[in-house]
Amino acid sequence: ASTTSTQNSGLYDYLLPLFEEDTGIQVRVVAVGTGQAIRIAKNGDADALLVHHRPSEDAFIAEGFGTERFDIMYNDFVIVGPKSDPAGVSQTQDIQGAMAAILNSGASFISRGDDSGTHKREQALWQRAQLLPKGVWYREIGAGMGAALNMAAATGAYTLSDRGTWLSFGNKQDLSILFQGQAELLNPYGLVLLNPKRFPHVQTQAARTLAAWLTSARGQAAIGSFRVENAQLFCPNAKNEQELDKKYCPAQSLLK
Amino acid sequence: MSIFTEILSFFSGSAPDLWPIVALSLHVSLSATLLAALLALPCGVLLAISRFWGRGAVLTIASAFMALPPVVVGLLVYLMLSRAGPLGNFGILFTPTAMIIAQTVLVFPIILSLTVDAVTPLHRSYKPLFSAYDAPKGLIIKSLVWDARFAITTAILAGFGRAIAEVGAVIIVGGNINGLTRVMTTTIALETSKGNLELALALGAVLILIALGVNAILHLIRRIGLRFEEAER
Amino acid sequence: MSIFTEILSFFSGSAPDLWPIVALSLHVSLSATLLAALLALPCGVLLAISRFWGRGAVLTIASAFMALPPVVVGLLVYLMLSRAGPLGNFGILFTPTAMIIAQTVLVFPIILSLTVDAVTPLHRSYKPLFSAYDAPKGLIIKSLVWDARFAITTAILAGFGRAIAEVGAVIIVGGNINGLTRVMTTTIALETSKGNLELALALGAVLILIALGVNAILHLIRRIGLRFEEAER
Amino acid sequence: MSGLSLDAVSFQASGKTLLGPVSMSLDPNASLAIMGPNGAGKSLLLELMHGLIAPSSGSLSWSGKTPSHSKHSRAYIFQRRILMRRSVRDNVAFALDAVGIVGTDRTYQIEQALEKTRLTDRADQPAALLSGGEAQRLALARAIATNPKSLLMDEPTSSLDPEATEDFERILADLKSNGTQLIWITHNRAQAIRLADQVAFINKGSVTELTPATTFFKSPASKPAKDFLNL
Amino acid sequence: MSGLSLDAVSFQASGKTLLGPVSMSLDPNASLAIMGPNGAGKSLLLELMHGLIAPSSGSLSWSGKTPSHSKHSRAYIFQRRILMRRSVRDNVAFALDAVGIVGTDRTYQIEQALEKTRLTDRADQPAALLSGGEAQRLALARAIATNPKSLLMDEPTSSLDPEATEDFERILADLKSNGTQLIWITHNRAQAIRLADQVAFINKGSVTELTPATTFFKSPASKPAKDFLNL
Ligand SMILES: Nc1ncnc2c1ncn2[C@@H]1O[C@H](COP(=O)(O)OP(=O)(O)OP(=O)(O)O)[C@@H](O)[C@H]1O
Ligand SMILES: Nc1ncnc2c1ncn2[C@@H]1O[C@H](COP(=O)(O)OP(=O)(O)OP(=O)(O)O)[C@@H](O)[C@H]1O
Ligand SMILES: [Mg+2]
Ligand SMILES: [Mg+2]
Repeated sequence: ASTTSTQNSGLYDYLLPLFEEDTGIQVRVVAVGTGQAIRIAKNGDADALLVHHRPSEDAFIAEGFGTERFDIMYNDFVIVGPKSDPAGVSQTQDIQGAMAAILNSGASFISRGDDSGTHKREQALWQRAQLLPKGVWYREIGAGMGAALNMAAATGAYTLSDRGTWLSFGNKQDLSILFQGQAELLNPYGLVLLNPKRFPHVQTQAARTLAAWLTSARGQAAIGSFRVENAQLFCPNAKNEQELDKKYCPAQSLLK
Repeated sequence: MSIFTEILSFFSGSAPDLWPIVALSLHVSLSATLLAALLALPCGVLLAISRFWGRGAVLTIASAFMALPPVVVGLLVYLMLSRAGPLGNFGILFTPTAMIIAQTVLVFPIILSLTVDAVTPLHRSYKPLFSAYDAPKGLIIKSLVWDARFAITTAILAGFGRAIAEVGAVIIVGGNINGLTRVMTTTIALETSKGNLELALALGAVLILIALGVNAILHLIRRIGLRFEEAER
Repeated sequence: MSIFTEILSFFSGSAPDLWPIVALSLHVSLSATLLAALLALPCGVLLAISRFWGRGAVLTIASAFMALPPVVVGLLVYLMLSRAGPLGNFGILFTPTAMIIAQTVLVFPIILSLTVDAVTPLHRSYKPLFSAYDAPKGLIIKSLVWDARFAITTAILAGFGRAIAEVGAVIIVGGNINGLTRVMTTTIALETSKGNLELALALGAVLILIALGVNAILHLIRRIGLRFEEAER
Repeated sequence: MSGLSLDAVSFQASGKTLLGPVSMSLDPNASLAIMGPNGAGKSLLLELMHGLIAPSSGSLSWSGKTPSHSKHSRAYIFQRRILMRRSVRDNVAFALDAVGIVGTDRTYQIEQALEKTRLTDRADQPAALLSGGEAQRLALARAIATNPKSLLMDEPTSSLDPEATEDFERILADLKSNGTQLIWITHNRAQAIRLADQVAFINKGSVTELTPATTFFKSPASKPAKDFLNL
Repeated sequence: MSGLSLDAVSFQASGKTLLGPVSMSLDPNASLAIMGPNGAGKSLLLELMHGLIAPSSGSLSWSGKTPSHSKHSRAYIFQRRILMRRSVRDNVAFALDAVGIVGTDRTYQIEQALEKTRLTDRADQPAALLSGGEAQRLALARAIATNPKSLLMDEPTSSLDPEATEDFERILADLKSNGTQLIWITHNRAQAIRLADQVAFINKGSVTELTPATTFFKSPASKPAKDFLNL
């Protein structure tokens, strides 16, 4: 089970054939909302879980559903909106300023409103800026990233998106990235293995092989070399992250 | 029992917005069904009583359009109503109106196809009479719709079932905006994606209860004049 | 024209997996429709020809269940087939089998309700004959299904339309796994969420064409013995 | 040209010529009994006359108008019982609605027709419950309710008991004396003698005879008619 | 107890007693003509006898069996035309399928019945296209095809021409002489005289008379019967 953002970006279509070639193991991805993914895993209907909300992942392990968590990669969130940028978000210096500019301008903002990793991050950003988003301009849509982007495109609204989904999104119309590149916007993905004691039917061995492959030099290199429209989408950050970061994910590519 | 707890908490404390959601669901789906029925009933009767070249093809196409996926209808309406689209100026995208339009499109072929079959056997027995008196089309439509109201009710309820149960079209053209375009099914989909499966199921149960209410009312209405319908020797 | 380019590129180069997806869609939805029809046709005929206390309630409930949202059915079947659920040991979650089960549940009440109305007028005219010869139930079912095959075909096609067009149930119990449980509608939903609206629409067009094919075949089949059906004076 | 006239009318179906060609004409006031064995084509001929089916060749007219353009001035009783799933009264009302008779005329004509056919006390009952003879009376009520100029009837007394048949004939005789034209099919010779001015005899799709009723029963010209009458 | 017997049978509907109470019994070989005016309750009585409707009170039996448990040994011709949307042959075949006659018997009995009713050359045509008289012949074909012990018929010759009626009576006379019991409704007195052993006369829901046919037509006991026969 996995979140949708990784699937929408096309990462799995690129990565998994390589994995299958190396190990002969076929991976079946069920891409759903973060909450649903965790729920599927808690029911024992998956062998491994890949999401991007650290607190939920830690709780999952603490409650005994999972055994280990592996850092795999990260990317970042960006604020997209209409090119004309009525709120002047692109002029702001930091993320707090950007959020305030949107709130003060009265321009529409589309919130995922679905308790997903992205939604939780967005809420955290408002909170850190000490703002309370409320009003007709703040649209809580309760849907996936793609739906949020489709709505933003149709109505000329702002929204927070992960870079992967944004880059591979096909209905950008008048939208573009208006704000990016701050540490608060980093978005780490982790792989959690399920507890075989609790779920005896789980294919632990295959899941371990996947974790090992993803964190191996070859797996990490593959993640780093995945590109959409010549842009790198994910930065590998498994244990030896210092080293890899330098090699595959120069800080400036994300944190301009 | 946990389901009931979930429902109750949804009804009351944690999420007090159930009633507007239910109301909007009913408003959108009943409006769409009504609109589709107003168009499809006369068309269906005319299709049932006419013979023309290409009639078989029309019937086949109509029944094939029962397979129109809600997402596709949603997309089409989205593209029409999007600011970049031909009807973008009306600004009705992401409003209940847009949702009604999309569901009407979805429901029309269902009521149409089923109406044709609902009135065909009755028309077979009434036809000599209509023909002998050269009855006006309006009277024919009225007579067939009324006297076949049992099967026609089911046709309309099949359309209503499709409308109230679908999520693909309303989420695209409505956007599932909290307090504005959120309906039962989009809420169910949302809670599902949050992993709140029990809550989602509980909402599903509420939806079925509501559907049951609508069905019961229509089933009662169609019993008007039942003794003429059921009189048999 | 860009739609055709999109389709073509989807068919050929960039994504060569269209045919398996189409095949799986047809496999799942036709199987579910067939299964549901095998159950619903006899039940529907029996419901149409029997009179018992509570019959009206059964009919109302059956037609209300036409409003069963796919997502809810998906969830129910998911919870049954989940490892944590009662049937978890079969390990059929996220397989085509699970999808067929979910769609069968979805389609059954539709075919059931429509079959009742499809055979009711015919039964009204055949009933004295059945009664005079105390005809066995099997013969009655056979006779009514065959002689009402026009309306019954539409009932089955309405069920098929629901199955092939729905995404909520199959995505939950199938998981939209590439190469294993990905069908037309889940692909359309995925492409929509990727913002590839034209491609999604193009796939919708392909789906409708396929539905048209299925409808055309059934419409041709039901014409067998048409001269007896249409013979009228 | 006034009255009904048929010009080389024929009817084909299923690759066979079932009727005709028939040429004949009839005065607007002459009543016509159509007789002949089962399957001869009597019902087809009557349906053609009213424009219920279209001739395969030839043409018909009622005082110059096509049958389909003059339906409201006629009424038709079918051989089969054709009733709507409604009350007895509403079955009669349908005919008036179809012809466009509204207001107090509508009510009056409905009640008159029900009374003449002795159905007033059954008026609110579902028509489907009527007995065979009662249903045939309802068909007559519906037919006379619109005050048609011509009354076309396909074996209208086949299910009536002897007394009801007499009543029926009395009503027809009244209508006839008030200028209504009767054109009807019957197997009842005595009835034809009592009510018909002319008799058309059909055998195997051919009208072999169209003669005044008195002549027909005494000395039919054609061999089939002679056989039919056992003469 | 052999033969048909009715014990205080009555039938109510719509809050009215439409028939009975009727008590009578009939020898297994005696043929019975049921006569009476329209709406008297003839069809209801015949339907009760065959178990098509259930009595509101009282009970019936055929040699001790309830009507519903002995249907396969009888056949029934309805007053209305009730045909399946199939070929003429398949309409006859249905009766044999319902009764459970299979194999060569099935084919033989179908073809025999079609031949006796002169429908062989129409066998493959849709039954819906038949004329009124032809449809009535088909009803007879379907009824005799299962070789019933008793034949219940509701005005089976109402649409037949005089010659076809004779044919029909000839078939019935044959069946009767071979031991088939005939119970039928007719408005045709001559027919009743020719074929009936007993006559039951119904008036306004009461069986006022059940007498040997010869007695009935000469000197009916009841006043209504006298009126009906114009005596
Ligand atoms: N559409 C048709 N196709 C084939 N045969 C037909 C069609 N319509 C009528 N017939 C046949 O044509 C013949 C004449 O039919 P019609 O109903 O006119 O007979 P009729 O003289 O009214 O007989 P009856 O006294 O039995 O009512 C019948 O043999 C009938 O089966
Ligand atoms: N279910 C019912 N409810 C009310 N009235 C009924 C019902 N069934 C029959 N009747 C009435 O009962 C009376 C007897 O009906 P039945 O059909 O037995 O008459 P019949 O003697 O066969 O007359 P006919 O010669 O006209 O066929 C009729 O007046 C009919 O309208
Ligand atoms: Mg005829
Ligand atoms: Mg009767």
